[in-house]
Amino acid sequence: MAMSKLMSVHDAVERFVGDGDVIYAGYTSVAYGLCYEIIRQRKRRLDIVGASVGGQATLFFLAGCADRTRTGYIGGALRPGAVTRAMAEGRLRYEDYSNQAIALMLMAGALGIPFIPTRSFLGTDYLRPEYQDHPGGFLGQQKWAQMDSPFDGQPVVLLPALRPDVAVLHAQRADEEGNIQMWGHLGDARWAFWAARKVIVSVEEVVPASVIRSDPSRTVVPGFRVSAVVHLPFGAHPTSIAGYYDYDYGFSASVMRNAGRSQEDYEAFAAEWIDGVADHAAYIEHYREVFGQDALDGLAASSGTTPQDGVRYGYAPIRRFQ
Amino acid sequence: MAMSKLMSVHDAVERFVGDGDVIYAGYTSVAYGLCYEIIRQRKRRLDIVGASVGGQATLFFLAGCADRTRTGYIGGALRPGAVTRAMAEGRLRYEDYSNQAIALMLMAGALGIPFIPTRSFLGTDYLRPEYQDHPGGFLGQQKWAQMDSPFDGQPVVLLPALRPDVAVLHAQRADEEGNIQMWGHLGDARWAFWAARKVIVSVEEVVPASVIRSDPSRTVVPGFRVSAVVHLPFGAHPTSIAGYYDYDYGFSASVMRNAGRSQEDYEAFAAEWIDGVADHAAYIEHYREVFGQDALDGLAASSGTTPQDGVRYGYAPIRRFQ
Amino acid sequence: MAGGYAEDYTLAEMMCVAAAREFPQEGVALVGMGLPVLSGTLAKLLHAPEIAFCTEVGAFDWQPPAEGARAPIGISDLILNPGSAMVSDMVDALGSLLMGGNVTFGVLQAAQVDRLGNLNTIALGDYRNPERRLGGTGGNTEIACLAARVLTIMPQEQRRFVERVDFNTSPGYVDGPGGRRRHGLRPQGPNRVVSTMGIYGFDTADGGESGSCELVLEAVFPHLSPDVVQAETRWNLRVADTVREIEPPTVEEIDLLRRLDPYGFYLRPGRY
Amino acid sequence: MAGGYAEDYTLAEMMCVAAAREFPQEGVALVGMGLPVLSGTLAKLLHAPEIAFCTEVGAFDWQPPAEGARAPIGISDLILNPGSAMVSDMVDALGSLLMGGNVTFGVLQAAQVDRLGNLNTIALGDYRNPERRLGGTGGNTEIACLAARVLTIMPQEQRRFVERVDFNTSPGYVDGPGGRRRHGLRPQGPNRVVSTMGIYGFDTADGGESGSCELVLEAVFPHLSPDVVQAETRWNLRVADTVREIEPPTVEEIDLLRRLDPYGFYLRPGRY
Repeated sequence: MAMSKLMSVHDAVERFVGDGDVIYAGYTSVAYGLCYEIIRQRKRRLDIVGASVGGQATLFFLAGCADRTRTGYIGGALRPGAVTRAMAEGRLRYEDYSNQAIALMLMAGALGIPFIPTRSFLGTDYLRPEYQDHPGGFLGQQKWAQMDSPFDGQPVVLLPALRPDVAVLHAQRADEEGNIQMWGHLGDARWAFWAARKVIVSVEEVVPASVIRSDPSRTVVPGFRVSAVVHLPFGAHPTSIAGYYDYDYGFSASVMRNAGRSQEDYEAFAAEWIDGVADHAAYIEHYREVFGQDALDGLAASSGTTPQDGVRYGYAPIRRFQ
Repeated sequence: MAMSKLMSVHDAVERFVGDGDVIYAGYTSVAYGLCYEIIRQRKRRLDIVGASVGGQATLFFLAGCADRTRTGYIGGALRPGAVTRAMAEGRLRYEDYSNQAIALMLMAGALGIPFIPTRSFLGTDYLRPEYQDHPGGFLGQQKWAQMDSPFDGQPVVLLPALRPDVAVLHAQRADEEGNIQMWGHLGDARWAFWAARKVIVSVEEVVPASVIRSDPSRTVVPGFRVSAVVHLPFGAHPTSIAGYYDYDYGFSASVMRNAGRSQEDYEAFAAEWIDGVADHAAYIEHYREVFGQDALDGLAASSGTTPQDGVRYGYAPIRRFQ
Repeated sequence: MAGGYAEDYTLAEMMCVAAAREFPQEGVALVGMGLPVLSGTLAKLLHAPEIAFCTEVGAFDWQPPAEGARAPIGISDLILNPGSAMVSDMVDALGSLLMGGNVTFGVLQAAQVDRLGNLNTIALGDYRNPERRLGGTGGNTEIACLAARVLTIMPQEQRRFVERVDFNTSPGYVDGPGGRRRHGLRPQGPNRVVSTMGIYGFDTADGGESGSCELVLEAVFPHLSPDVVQAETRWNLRVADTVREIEPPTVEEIDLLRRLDPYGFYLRPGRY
Repeated sequence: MAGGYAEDYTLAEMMCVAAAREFPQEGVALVGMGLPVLSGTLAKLLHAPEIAFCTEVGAFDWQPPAEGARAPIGISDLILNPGSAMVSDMVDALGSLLMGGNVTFGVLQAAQVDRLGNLNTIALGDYRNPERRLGGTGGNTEIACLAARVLTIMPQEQRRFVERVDFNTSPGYVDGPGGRRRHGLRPQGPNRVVSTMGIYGFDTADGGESGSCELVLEAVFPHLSPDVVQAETRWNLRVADTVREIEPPTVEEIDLLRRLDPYGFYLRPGRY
């Protein structure tokens, strides 16, 4: 049995996230618990990447933790006001890609290849030289390239590989060695696990290795690629995770949304929900105090189905044959 | 509910496999039942592709069904004698790639991109011009290309996308709509399902759609990409399939192996095990007659584990929030 | 038609109903977030039960639940898990599915559409110094580039229906006949646009090679005339020789549409 | 050492035992088919329990079963499923794992090895008109190109240990110092070769940039001398200043090795 990778949210972020890092911070089930901790620890000059970057990215920008982003979409739970002002004023540098482009760039990063072609973007204004060198950007000619395929002569766009320094993800479960199992929508997470140099995963449940190894086809990345596992129930709140809890539309609309309106609104939110609580357990406890246990219980993913599986593995015992 | 795609092995091969087709014919759990039927129907001029092509490819060559191949490995259960003679005599044209190369080429085919780069093959003799135009080949300059990455200037090999006309696969289970579920080693199958223009899948079990849709993360390809589903227990025999039966080393060594020694040996094998039986059910029945039910029972994948899963899906019911 | 026509409905609701009716009976739909998934859920339940409803993060062939159905909110709504034939990831969905050429019907919305069906999802004004910066294109660009057909859902407003998009994030017919081919894109169509006032086709019979490739107003919503539509359009609209009046929404359509949006995410009053 | 040394064993068995002892205590091994998986299973059970044992079709960090363990036969042996931390596919294994730079230790066998550690898995003689055509390279080429270190297992025979491989399918140090860099490959090493007679390192301290990059005989099996090894080698062997004699196989090693090959697939008499 390899060394346990279980640690606290504080230690995981302190040890594995550095100033100036390129951070993949999730898409479908966002590791908010880890993201809040990155803000608490005042990491600086981060570059936030992902197919789409949601509310967590806006929080990073407003907290002064991030000053760059490469993504297909900036948005999600928070109003865009403060972020778009930061972009206009040059405080937030950005390179616009698309969901597909970032997913492919993470795949190329995972595969260790320098680029991957796509036939998307052809015919768009993105490829115009005056926009590739736009004043808000930071990649210039490294953003992408164009060529004709040597096999059929057709034009393609070459997207550069993306290897984040750290991927910060939330998953259903892991064992202590860091073998991660997920199901439901994976978004761009499957390739981010392999593309990033360091991987920090918060999970709803830590299970024995025997559970993982009894169904190895559910594993999305082996433990040797994972730097830290953090046991963090409700670690994706206010986003959802299949089998555990649904998106918290109420919190999102009534509390989080306005945090993106202005710097002042952000400060008020952070004072209560990030810096005002010691860690994610305290955040959830504060949620209980404000909204009640019923509100938390109401998020349970209770409609729908349980697998009617009958899945088996196994092999034939050693036997004789002619 | 869409139209059922269930049909007999005869009809699936007759309707969806044509002379001259490029055929992906599996790697880990080989769809032998479908492959035998392709031989029974005397399909011609096939090009057999796959990361590795095993005994089924040798049978295709010896049966006169295939005259080309692109693969990383030709081998498996059968002795190589007859095949290497066919290669030397120009009756079998071949392009040598590698397991990784073919897997990536199928991925590129699935993704609809014209090529994918790799940093493998650099420093090998494969890339020497005199071998790219070798007399046994048939792709010439379309086999691959070299370039320097526009991002880092490093050399890469560009592998062309591979889109088989037909993929012939064996899986654990499907519903009538053709939604396919697999677990265990997938080899290069995951991408072949998407790369091929037509997909024929034989399965151990046909299950209700509700079983598939209760655990959609186990599905490897949606039904709308599948042309035919054939219910074919032991359809991968003599290879294995997780959860059902292990590799039949006895049959492989005592019966199949010698079929590759010479054309005469092949004919004897085919007369008994391919053309001598009406279909795969008859093949298994003949196996029972020759080796006994105990031999078949002995293949059962009975050692090992059943998932200790606890996997759940679901979502929150419609509720009120502020 | 059970229940008769609805009497009380908004133009935004009519737009969603009309869009739902545009879904074909077969094939594979890649349905974008926002009004597309709302219309798509309605279509799946009422008009196009056989179409495979797919999303860009990896739900394939989703069947909405028989009871308590609602439209997904956001790209990874858990309601998309049970009932899907397959749930996987974005490389499968935007890669193998879309890039691989399997999407027969893409459904989009955007901030602007122009005369040639190009869309803008990124910025109003000059991209380098925009009047208004938007969230970004998400999966819009690739669906516009790579789907065999595209349906765009877009409120009819002067600021949205513009002569030329401020920034072409999502190609329709690019710069006119042959534009897609010249830029390395495959032909596309028949494309459609459904607005809060009417339904458009395009003046091209071959996916953008010939014809003017411009939007053509083919049908208007009940009680509206092409003049009203023109007033909310920034260019001189092409209008079909005979402009159909669209069948009003039924009580069943409107009731279900409202049940599919229980939180008012999509159609709360004043949104469109 | 429980049980003492084995007295009755073949050189092929000694080769597998010696190879198993070469497995490092940590890191990620990508273990090729044939003698590599046999040696790797032995290593995993006896010498290197912490190493992550991975295969090219998609078993990650396989733990052989506590009872009834045997070496996998063929690339997708079902015994690789239960006990693995992850089982997926070849793009994950040869792509994300290997190309992504995660393999610290690759284990190979081949038909020929040459003075510079290059391997040949495809054909003897001229590739275009071979004396003997082999099955093909499988995953050998990419492991040789991309693993951080490589261990090659290869019976010591004149036809296998050749001055220059007939066809370089799997680069060691290619054409000498700097060869890997010149061809766009990363440095690699320390590499090892284990034969039926001895163990080799390479004359390079920096993964192929300096030194002669040739095989260097560092150790011989019990009762053998470097002269015997030279007699089964086609070039003038470099020999280390002091050549170690390898510790004989233990009873435990040989007993377990034989139990791991219950069908004699790997080491049936006369195979090597």
